[in-house]
Amino acid sequence: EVGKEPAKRTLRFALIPKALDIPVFGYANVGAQRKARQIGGVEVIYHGPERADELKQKEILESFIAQKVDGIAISVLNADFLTSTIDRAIAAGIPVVTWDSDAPKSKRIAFYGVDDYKSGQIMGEEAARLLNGKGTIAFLTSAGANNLQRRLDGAKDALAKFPGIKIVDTFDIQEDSVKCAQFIATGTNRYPNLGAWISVGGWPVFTANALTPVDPKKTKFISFDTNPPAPDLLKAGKVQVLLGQKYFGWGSESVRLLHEIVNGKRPANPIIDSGVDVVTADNVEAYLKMWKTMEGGG
Amino acid sequence: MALLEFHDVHKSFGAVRALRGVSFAVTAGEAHACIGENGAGKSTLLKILAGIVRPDRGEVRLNGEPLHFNRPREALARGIGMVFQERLAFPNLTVAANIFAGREIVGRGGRLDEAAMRARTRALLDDLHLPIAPDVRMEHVSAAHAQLVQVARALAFDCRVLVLDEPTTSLTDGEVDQLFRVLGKLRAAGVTLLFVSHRLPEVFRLCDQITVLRDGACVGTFARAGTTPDAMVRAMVGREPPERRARPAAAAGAAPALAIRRLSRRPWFQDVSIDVRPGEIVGLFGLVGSGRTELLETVFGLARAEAGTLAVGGTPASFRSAREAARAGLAFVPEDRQRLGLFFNLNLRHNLALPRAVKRGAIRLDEREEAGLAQAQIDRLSIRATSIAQMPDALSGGNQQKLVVGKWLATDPTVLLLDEPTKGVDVGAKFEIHNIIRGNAARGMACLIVSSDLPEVLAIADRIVVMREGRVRGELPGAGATEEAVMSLAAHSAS
Amino acid sequence: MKRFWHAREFSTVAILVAEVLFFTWYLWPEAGRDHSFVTKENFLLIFKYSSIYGIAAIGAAIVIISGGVDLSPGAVIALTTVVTGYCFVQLGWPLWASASAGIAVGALAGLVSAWLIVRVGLPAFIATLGVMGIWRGTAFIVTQARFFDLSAQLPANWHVVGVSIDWLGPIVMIGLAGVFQILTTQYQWGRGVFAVGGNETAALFSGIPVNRIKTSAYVLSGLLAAVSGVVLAIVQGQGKADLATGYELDIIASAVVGGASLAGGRGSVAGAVLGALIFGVLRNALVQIPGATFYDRLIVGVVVIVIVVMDQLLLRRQAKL
Amino acid sequence: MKRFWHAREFSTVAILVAEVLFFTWYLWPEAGRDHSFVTKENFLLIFKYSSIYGIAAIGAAIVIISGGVDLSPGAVIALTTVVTGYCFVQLGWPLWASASAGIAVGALAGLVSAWLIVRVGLPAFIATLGVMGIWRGTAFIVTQARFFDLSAQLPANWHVVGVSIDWLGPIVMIGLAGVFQILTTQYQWGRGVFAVGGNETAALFSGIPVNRIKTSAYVLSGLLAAVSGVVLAIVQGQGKADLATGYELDIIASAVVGGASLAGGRGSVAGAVLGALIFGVLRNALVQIPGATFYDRLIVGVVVIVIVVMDQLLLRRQAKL
Ligand SMILES: Nc1ncnc2c1ncn2[C@@H]1O[C@H](COP(=O)(O)OP(=O)(O)OP(=O)(O)O)[C@@H](O)[C@H]1O
Ligand SMILES: Nc1ncnc2c1ncn2[C@@H]1O[C@H](COP(=O)(O)OP(=O)(O)OP(=O)(O)O)[C@@H](O)[C@H]1O
Ligand SMILES: [Mg+2]
Ligand SMILES: [Mg+2]
Repeated sequence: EVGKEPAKRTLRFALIPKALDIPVFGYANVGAQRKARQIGGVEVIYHGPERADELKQKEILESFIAQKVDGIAISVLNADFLTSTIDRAIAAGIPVVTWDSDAPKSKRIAFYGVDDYKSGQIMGEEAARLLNGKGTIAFLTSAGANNLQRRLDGAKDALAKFPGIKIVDTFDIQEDSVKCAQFIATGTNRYPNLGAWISVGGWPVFTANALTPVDPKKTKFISFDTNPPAPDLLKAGKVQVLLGQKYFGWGSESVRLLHEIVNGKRPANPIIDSGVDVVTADNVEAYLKMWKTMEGGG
Repeated sequence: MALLEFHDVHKSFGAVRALRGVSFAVTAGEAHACIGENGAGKSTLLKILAGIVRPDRGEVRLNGEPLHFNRPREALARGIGMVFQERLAFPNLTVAANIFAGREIVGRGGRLDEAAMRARTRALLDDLHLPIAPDVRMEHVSAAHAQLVQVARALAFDCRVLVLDEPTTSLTDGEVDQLFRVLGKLRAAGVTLLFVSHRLPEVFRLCDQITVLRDGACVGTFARAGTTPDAMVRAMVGREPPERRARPAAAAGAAPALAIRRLSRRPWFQDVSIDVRPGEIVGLFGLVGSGRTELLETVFGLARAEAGTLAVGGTPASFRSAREAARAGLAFVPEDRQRLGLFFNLNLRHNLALPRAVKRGAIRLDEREEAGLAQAQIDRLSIRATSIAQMPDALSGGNQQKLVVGKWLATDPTVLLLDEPTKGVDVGAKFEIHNIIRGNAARGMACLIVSSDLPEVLAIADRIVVMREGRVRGELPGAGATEEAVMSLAAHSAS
Repeated sequence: MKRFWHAREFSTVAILVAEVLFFTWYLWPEAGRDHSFVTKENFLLIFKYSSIYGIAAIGAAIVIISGGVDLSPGAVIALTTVVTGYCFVQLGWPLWASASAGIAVGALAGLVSAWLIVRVGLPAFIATLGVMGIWRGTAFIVTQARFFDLSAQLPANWHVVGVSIDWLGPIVMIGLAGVFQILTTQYQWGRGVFAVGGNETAALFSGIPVNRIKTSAYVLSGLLAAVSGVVLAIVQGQGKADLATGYELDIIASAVVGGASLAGGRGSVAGAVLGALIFGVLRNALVQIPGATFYDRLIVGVVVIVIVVMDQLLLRRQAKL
Repeated sequence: MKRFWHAREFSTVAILVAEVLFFTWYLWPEAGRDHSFVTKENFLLIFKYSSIYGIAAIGAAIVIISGGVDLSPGAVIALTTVVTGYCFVQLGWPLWASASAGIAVGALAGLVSAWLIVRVGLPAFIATLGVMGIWRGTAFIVTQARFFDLSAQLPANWHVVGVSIDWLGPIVMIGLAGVFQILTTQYQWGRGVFAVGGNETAALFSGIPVNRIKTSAYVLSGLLAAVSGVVLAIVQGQGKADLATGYELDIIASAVVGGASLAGGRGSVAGAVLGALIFGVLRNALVQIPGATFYDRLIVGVVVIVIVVMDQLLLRRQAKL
């Protein structure tokens, strides 16, 4: 029954990020609004919790269900937490797609993005490659956020295959990018010969200052997220590998999918793998060019 | 036989030895007074009886059996009712709730029986002739009325021993009469009274036995019949009371230092005109609720007048704050030392130095100068304190009062406004304060003194202005004025 | 009737009603859509989420009236969901047993605060601030930054005697509010709480068991936070250490908006629950306003201030009546 | 000397020293490695990050002594980083101008709190809670949840007159602490702050300009929070709306650990800074203990309580001396 009636009046789609204070989600909104304008007759309501608070995210999701929007695109903070609610939305005839972070057990119609666990694995493998399979590694994460936990699991499982690699510590920055910078500085004092840092979130690469204490000759740095100023840090040699996702695509693809679904066209395969951008010194220039067009609205 | 026995009671607060072996007995059914200088240890003794302070040594016996209270509850349970010297009200609760706090009347299933409590409160208030409703919140009850509510608290429960620590400090004879009438009824009912006051006339009027404390030790117990007020004063002070300082009468013709003209602030006072000439001491008398406090507060810039004018030293003035008033040479010793007078987080030195710094508009503070000033006031008023670094809450009630007087005298004001300045101050100290006021007056200070203690007013004032229901009802020369004459102007029945 | 107009809660009710009417008007749907704000479903939603704050706010109000403050409810809520989840999922206890365990832990948490404040004599603010860290930290250690998923073992869309489990929170909140409103206003214990908050020395001298009353206040605060934690764990189906982060301030704000004064001696349990609803309505309505998301914090901040100001004006009004 | 032993700050100093000694011992390196805790770099690091809390804690202490409380510093810090970032990055102003703009906004924020509390007569807790939402919200609106990257335009490892910019925070903190320690203890203004906090009515009756003093306290609190915001913007190289979230509690805790009493009338500016350092040392040391950051919340919670208890014991000691 989903999406039977043809859309006459403007369609109201809800775009729910994990949190507002995570910069990358802003680009999803940009992409979504742009796509909405292209399609026409679509209004995108971007609303999320201020911080990664799954209870507030659920309240927002339920509220959108209660107001019977025409479609919901959500980046799920905590899959098990939202599964039943997503199913309620579907039952209520509201199409739901997930982006960036999926709720695989739910009845959501489609997912656009990459699995956090998988991208975590890639980080681990890249680290191992940079260290030639032996050395010490320290992780930066923020305890409580499930997507980060799954990236962490992925990376650690990947590294488990390399007996030469030892994980010295996993730091919980408690959603505080200042603490993150402090941990990097203090950690560098504590572990002068550290092989590599792996940050499963973008906190350290959103400012040049956080990485000042790290000596690239001694210690490699791998981080999630590729939005400015991260690529500049990579060019400056402070960072060796950045993992990027399709930030704009999160929004534009979600809107496209919802619009098609409302008009009765379900995607052939519910899992639409956006792929990750593994940005290194080799491809950073190309990536920046692509970014410009994306942000500029090509 | 002795109903109540204090036996070799000792108590020290750090260095201060408040009580050093007090022993005396109170026989059943009698009214027993306990008097002594400020800091003699009276309140401490009573607090021990009430189970609030633990004695270091010695014991209190009720019907011969020793009491080992460690909770006020137990004292109450044993039928010992207490009116404390400190104001202990719950500003957020109604008068009725205040009176029954801790011992509420409960009905079925432990629910509060508000109706019963309200009715009982009504009765008590009527009995004390208190014109306040049981349902008004305590924060809206005036200072003096609040004190009588404290008494009502103690009366609300039929106790065998009723202890009153300076219950009359802000009451006028009118209220005192009502209070004593009620106490008389209690005695008739066989209740034993233990009464602390610095007003010897009241003591002699109420009590048959008088125990005198000095420096935390018991001087002796005297039968009223066999003694005189002067003898009691000597016993308390341990020396002859200081001489009443003589001084020249104020220059008759001089321009008023303070001229109040048709000042009004409803509902508290209307159309009040008073002149105080340099060197003159004007007593402002009236029953509680006559609006004297409000008048002084308004003069001192703490409240706006609706109408009327002020002139200080001939120049018109209207103060928008106490600061401006102080700078113009005024000083105001408020009625309620705990709430309006003292900073319990600042030591004696800082308390005493503050108003003068304000008056002088000081920027940087000179510790040494402050210390000198503080010590001077402490000596001048013979405040009983271990050092100028002591905190006010370590002082006895009367000494706290002296502190408030001292901090304002330190500003050498040209106009001194006093609201119940000797409230809770012992006879000797009262004398000293009077002498200081006279001394400053002799040097040209004008003084307007509100007191509910009529003998005091008669003793110190050159001129007595009487207020009733917010209006000036008359004026009498200090010399030759009689209590009857003043009361007839102040009392509601008159005119 | 007259009593209602004079009740302390009146102004809070008035504000809540005004708020609902405003959004009913503001969110009036364009032609062809039905109203998305005034629907039974949406009001249930508001109650469901407000109850998480509201139940804890009852305890907060009691503590504040007694002259204290409790910063730990957020952490206690999280710890309770974790304990309940641990017992239910890990140990396989029946739900009632797991819930009881959670509530017991909450009461214990309250007892610890009470002990630090009453016996050790720490200031309430700092004691409960420390305790807040301790419980939140414990929750993280128990979960190892993961979570317990109760929902898997709980019936899908669960109805108890024909009522959806979503009603659990609202029902518990209203029930407890009623009970404690009566206890605080019509029983000696409640009078004692007000007395202690109004003037502790006087209370002591009056023979009121000050320590016992203060202890009861903090234990209740922990207990009620735990209840809201259990409701959260059951209705939302998870035990997780970072739940309710920072809610302590929202909970205190609810109590204050409901008339509680942090100076002590003033406040109302019913008011606190109404305060929680005022914020609940606001959160719910803001989601329905496109582009409001970045303005959330700003608006909530403004509303807190406006409400308290209005409240004061209304009170002056009343005083005049 | 004697004065030092009797100084209110003595016990706080003692605790800080004890803490440093403990971690020096606990983190003693195994043979062959040199010490990672007692090194110049590490102490600089501790000071650098403590200063963000410490500078704001000076203002918090002043407000608390005056009998109030300010929950907005965290938000003001964030707003200041955003404003500074906006002027510096977006408008291309010189750094000094951008910083001044940030500080001006902070002072303005303080003025708003002061107005609400002094003129409108709101309770400090609720007024600053609302204001906190307003400034955090404003920061979000300005950034649209993005951030300004100052670091790109700032010199890489920046030295001013030969001193690394890392010293900025510590120097500012110590300088301001000195100034305000003197102002609060040796000047009439400071005496007024204590008097107002101790007994507001008595202060009024003593001719102290109560309103002016309270206003000055909140303005200073906003101003000092803004200063630490500017420091943060430079240290972190970001203007971001979610920076310093929840710091208000850490900042107040620093002041309280440093001897301030939320009942008002008691406290010390120097103590507040020492309190911030006590927490700074702790955070730094925990990073050096593998796995400890997960126990961070728990440990900090315990430490807060332990310190305040120790502090009280030491004070009793002193009293006896
Ligand atoms: N809490 C306390 N700490 C330290 N010293 C105290 C304390 N309470 C009383 N004192 C001291 O004990 C002595 C007796 O005090 P107390 O209040 O019993 O005197 P008092 O006879 O009631 O005087 P007054 O007539 O002024 O009320 C005084 O020197 C006072 O300074
Ligand atoms: N805070 C208050 N709120 C309402 N009414 C008050 C307040 N304070 C005093 N009043 C009333 O104002 C009148 C004057 O009060 P007050 O008792 O101060 O007069 P007074 O002449 O100074 O008497 P005294 O100084 O002996 O107490 C009284 O009717 C009193 O009930
Ligand atoms: Mg006494
Ligand atoms: Mg008076």
